[in-house]
Amino acid sequence: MSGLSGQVVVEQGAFRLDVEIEVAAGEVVAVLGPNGAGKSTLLRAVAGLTPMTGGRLSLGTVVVDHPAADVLVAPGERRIGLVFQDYRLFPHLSVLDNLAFGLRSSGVSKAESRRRAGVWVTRLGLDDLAHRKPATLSGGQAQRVALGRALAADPVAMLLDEPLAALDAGTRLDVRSWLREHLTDVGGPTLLVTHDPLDALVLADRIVVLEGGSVTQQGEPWEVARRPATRYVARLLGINLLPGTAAGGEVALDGGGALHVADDADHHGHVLVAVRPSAISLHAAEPEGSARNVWRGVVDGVEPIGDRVRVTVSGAPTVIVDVTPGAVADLRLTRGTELWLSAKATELDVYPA
Amino acid sequence: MSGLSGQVVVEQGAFRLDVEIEVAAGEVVAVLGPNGAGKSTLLRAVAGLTPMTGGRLSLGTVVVDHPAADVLVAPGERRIGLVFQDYRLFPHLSVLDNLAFGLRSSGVSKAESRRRAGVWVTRLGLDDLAHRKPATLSGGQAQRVALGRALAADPVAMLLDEPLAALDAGTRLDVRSWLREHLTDVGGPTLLVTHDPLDALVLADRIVVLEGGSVTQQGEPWEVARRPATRYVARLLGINLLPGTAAGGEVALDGGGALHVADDADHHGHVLVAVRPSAISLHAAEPEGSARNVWRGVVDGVEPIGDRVRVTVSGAPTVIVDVTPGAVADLRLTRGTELWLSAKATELDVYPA
Amino acid sequence: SATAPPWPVLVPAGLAILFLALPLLGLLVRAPWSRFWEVLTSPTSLAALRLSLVTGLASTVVAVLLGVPLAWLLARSTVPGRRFLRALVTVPLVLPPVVGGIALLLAFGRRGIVGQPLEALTGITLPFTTPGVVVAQVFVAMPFLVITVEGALRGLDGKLEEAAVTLGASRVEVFRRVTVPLVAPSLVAGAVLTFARALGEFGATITFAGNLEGVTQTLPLAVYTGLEGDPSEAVVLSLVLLAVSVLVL
Amino acid sequence: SATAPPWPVLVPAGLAILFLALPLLGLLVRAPWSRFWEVLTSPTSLAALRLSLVTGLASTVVAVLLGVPLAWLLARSTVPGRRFLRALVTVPLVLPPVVGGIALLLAFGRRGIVGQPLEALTGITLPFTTPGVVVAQVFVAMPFLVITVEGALRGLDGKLEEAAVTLGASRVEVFRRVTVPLVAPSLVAGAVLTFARALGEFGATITFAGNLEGVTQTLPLAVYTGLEGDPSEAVVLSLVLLAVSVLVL
Repeated sequence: MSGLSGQVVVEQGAFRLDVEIEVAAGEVVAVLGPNGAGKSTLLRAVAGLTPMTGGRLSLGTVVVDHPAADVLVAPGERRIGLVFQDYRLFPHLSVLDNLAFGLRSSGVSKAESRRRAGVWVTRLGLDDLAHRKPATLSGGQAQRVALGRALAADPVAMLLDEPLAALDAGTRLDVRSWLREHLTDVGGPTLLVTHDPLDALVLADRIVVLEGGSVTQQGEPWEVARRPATRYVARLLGINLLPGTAAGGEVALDGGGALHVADDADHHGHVLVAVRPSAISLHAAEPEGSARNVWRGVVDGVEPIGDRVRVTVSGAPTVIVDVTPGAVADLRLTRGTELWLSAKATELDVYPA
Repeated sequence: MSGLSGQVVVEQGAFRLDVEIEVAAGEVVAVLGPNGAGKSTLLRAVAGLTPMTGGRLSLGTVVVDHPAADVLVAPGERRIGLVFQDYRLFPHLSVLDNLAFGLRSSGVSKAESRRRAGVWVTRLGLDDLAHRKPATLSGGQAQRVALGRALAADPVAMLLDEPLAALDAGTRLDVRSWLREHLTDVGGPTLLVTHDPLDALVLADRIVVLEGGSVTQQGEPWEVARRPATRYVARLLGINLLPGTAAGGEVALDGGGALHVADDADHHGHVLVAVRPSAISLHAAEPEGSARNVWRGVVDGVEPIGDRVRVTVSGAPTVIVDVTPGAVADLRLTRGTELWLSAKATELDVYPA
Repeated sequence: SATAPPWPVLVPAGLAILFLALPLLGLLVRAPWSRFWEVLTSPTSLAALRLSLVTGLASTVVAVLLGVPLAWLLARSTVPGRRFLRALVTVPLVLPPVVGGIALLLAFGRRGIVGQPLEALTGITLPFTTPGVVVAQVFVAMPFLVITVEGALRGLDGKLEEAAVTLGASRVEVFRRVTVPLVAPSLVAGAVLTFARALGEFGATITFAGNLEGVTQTLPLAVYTGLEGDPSEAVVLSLVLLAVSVLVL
Repeated sequence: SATAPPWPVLVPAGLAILFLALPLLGLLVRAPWSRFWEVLTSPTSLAALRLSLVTGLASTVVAVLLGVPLAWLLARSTVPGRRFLRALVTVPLVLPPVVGGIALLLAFGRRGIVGQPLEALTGITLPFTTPGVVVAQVFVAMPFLVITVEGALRGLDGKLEEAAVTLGASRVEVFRRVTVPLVAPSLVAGAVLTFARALGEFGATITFAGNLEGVTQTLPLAVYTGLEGDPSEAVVLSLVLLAVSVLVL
C-alpha cells in the first residue's frame, strides 16, 4: 500500500479549493474546518465524485486526476472506500449483503463475496446484526456497518466524511472508540473530515485545518490544541487568541490593551497570545494581588458550558471567561454588568504569529 | 398585590405531584427540574388549566382551588398571566391586537384596549413590531410579545413555562436579559419553570428543585449552585457529588473509596462531598506532590464541553474530570485508557446530607 | 443528481407529455371561438350552467353544514370507532362514482332502504329530481371538505384556545375570536374543492338523478349529451369546466 | 383538547355519517346474494369483467411504460419548464372525466388534430374501440402513477447510487442492484392505484369510447347500463368495484 499525495484544486463558482495533500500509508489525517471550508469538496475530489479543475492527485504511483493532462480515473476504479455522514446503507439489503456489495461489484461470486463479507462481520464485531436490514439499526450500528462495507471492498485508501456528525452524544463516544480501534485495519492512507475538534484530537496522527478553501494550520494534535494559529481554531477550542506586537516583556494587542507576559523566551515582533478562559478571573471591585494583568470590562454574554458558565466580557482586550455557576449567582452576571478582570502573566502562552 | 401560597396536589395515573408553594408579591421563584418532574403540571394547576386533586391554593386572600371544599375558580377568572414555551400568539392578529386580547376579553372597548395595549408596546420596546403578524416575528420577538400579551392583561400573578427553551443560544441570551429587566414590571408573584440552571440562577430570587413530583431542594441561587443536595442538581451543574460518612477528617464514600477533607469544621455522620471537575487532575503515572487524594481509574467517556473536554473516569470514586484538549492529545484519552487521578483536600466542599 | 436524460427516458417521457397535452390542445384549437358566446347562451347551455351553479352551491352549503361537525368529531373528540369513521369518509374518494350512484339508489331510491319509507310517509322522492343531483354531488364531494377541515382542526390542537382562556376569554369569545378565524382559510379551501368536485360530477349524477334537461342535466351531463346533438356545445361547456379545474389548481 | 361533543356538533355529524354509510349499507343489504354467482357469470357481466380486466391491465402497462420515464424526467433532470410539466400531469386529476373524453375526441377522434391524419395515413381509428377504452383510462389514471413514482425518485436523490459507485459498481449494476429495488415498492403502489382508477373509469370512457357490449362496455358502463335492463346485475358488479376500492384503501 502506498500513500495519497498531490495538489487538489476545485473551482466551483466563486469558491476555490486549493490544497496540498500528503497522507502516508497507515497514517490518519484529520481535515478540520468550518462549514463551507471545502472539506467535503476535498473528499469528493479525492474520491473522484467531483472532478478536479486543476492540480494533480496520485494514489501510490497512479495519477488518478490530472486535468491538465486530461487524466481522470472514475470513482469506481479508484478503489477508495468512502464512509458518509448519513451512512447510505442500501435499505433493501441485509447487513451481510451490504458488506458484500463491493466484492460483488468487483466480480466476485455471490457465495464467495458473502463468505468474505462474513469474515469482516466477525472482525468488526457485527455478528448479531448480520441478517438485519439497515432500517432496524441504530445510528451507531449503521455507521459501523458503513465502515465495514467500505473496508470489505478492500480499498487502497479510506475517506471518512464526518462519520460521527449524525450520532447523538452517547453513541458518538462508542463509535469514536470503535473507530480508533478499527482505523488500524486500513493499511492505506486515511483522510477524516470533521468539524469536531475531539474527533481530530483522538483519531488523527496529524491535523490539517482548512478554512475558505486553503490550509491555515497543520501539525500534530497537541500542537494545534495548544497553539492555535487562527481565530477559527481558537474559537473551536474555546481559547482566547489575541494577536499583538511583543517588545520588552509586554505585548501591545492589535485589538487594544496590553499584556505582561512572563515567558523567559524573548519575543519580538508579531506574536499570538493564547489565554484559556478559566485562566482569567472576574471581580466585582478592583482586585489586589499577584496578577499582573488587570483591566475593566462589561459583560456581553452569559452561556452555560457544562459545569461552567462562559461569560463574554468586552474590554481591552475583549475575552471569554469561564466561571462557576456560583460566581454567576454572586456577581449576578448578566448583559451590561461592569466588572474587573485579572490574568496571571504565567498563564499566557506566547508564540510567533 | 399579594402572594401565591398553598399546597398543590395533582394525581395523574401513577404520577403524584405534591408541592408546598409560597411566592411573595414581587418575588420571582424558579422551579427547576428534569422532564417529567411535574413542573408543567404545577404551572397548569396554578393557572387552573389542570384542576388539583388535593391540597388548597390561594391567590392573595382568595382560595382559587380547594377540591375538598369543592372550590375551583376558572382559569379565565384567576387573572393569572401565562407565558408558554411555544409563544402561542394568535396568528390572525397583529402584535398590537395580540396585546389587546386580554383587555378585550375583560370587556374593554376595542379602541380603548388598543390604546392601552399601545402603552405596553412602547414600554416593552416593541414599537417596530406593533403592526406585524406573529408569523413574521423571530422566536425572540415572539416570546417578548407573548410576555407583553400576558402583562397587558394586568395579571395578579405571572407564570412562565420554560420561556427560553424554544430559542436558539444567541436569542436566549437577549431574551433572558430582557426578561430580567421586565419581570420587575410584574407586581405580583412570578413563577418561572425551567430546566436550564442558568435561567434559574440569573432570573430568580429563589430556586425550588422539583424531582418526581416533590421538592428536593430549595434556597437562594448561590446556595443551590454551591451545595447541590441531589444527584440531579449536581449533574445539571456538572459537579461531582459524592455521598459518604465522615469521621476524623476522612469521608468513607458510599460508592467505594475514601477522601481526605481539609475542612476545619468537624464533620460527622452522613455528608455530601462536592468536587468540581476542574479540581481533579489526570496523570499518566502515579503523581508525586501535595495532593492528598490519589487514586487509579479507567476512562469511560470523553466528550467536549466548550474549551474543555469532559472525561468520565471509573474508579473509587468514579468522577467526571475536565481537562484541556492539549491533555487529551498528550494522554491520548479514549475509552479504556488507564490513569491516575488526584484532588487536593482543599478543593473538596463538604456539607451535611 | 440532476443529469441530462438519455434517450430511453426521453422518448417515452415525450410520448407521455404529448399524450397528456394533445387533448387539452385539441380542446383549445377546435373550440368554436367565433361562436363561443352564442353557443354558451343557447337555451340548453344556459339551463345546464344555471343548474350546475345552483346544485354546486347547494351541495357545497350542505357539505359545509354536515361536514364541518363531522370533521370536528374526527379531529377533536374521543368517539369510539374513529378509525372506522375516517375510512368511511374516504370510501367515496376511491369508489367509482357510478357505483356511488347505484348505492344512492339502493338507499334513497323509491325502493331504497330509506327512500321507500320516506316516500310512504311524506310522498317525497329524490331520484330524477334536482335535489337528487345535490344528493349525488354531496356524496361524492363532501369527503374533500371533511378531510381538509379535519386537517386544519388537528393542526389547531387547542393550544391557542387555551392561551385565550388564560387571557380571560369566555367559551363563546374563544370560539368567535380564535377558533373560527383560524379555521376559516382551510374551510374556504375545502369548500372550493368541494364546489369544483360537485361541478364535475357525472357518474353518480347520471346514475342516481338521470339526465333531464333543466332538472338534472348539469354541465358534465350536457357535455355528454351535446356529443350526439351539438358537438360545439359540448366543446364550449368543456372549456368552462376546464377553466374551473385550472382555477382550482 | 379531546372533549365530549355537544349536540350542535353531534346531530349534523351523525347525519353526515348516516348519509355516507347508508348507501354502502344499501348496496350490501339489497344485493341478490342468493343469485350472486349466477348474475356474476351472466354473458353481459362476464364480458364486462373480462373487458375491464384486459383494458385495466393494458392501461396500467402503458401507464408504467410512459409514466415511469416521465416521473424520472420530473424528478431527476433539469429540463426547462418542469413546473409547467408537473401542472400538466395534475390537470387530469382535477378535470371532470367527461371533459377529458371530449378532449380525447378532439385529439384522437376521427376528426381530431391527431386522429384525422392518423386515419388518413394508416386507417386506424381509436374512438368506439377497445384500444380507445385504454386511451381514456390511461389519460385519467396515469397521473397517479407519475406522481407516486416521482415522489419515490425524489426521495432517492442519488445518494445511494453514489455510494454504490464508490464501491466499484458500474452504471448498469447501480441501476439493477440499487435504483430498481429501491423504487419497486412505490412503482407497485402507483400501479395498483392506476389499475383501480382505470377500473372505475366511466366519464371519459363513455364519452370517448362509447358503450358497446364486449367492445367498450367496461364494468362501470355495465353497471350504468344494467340499471335500465337488469338492476341486480348493476348491484352485483357494483359490489365487485366496491371490493376493489376497499382493497386499494
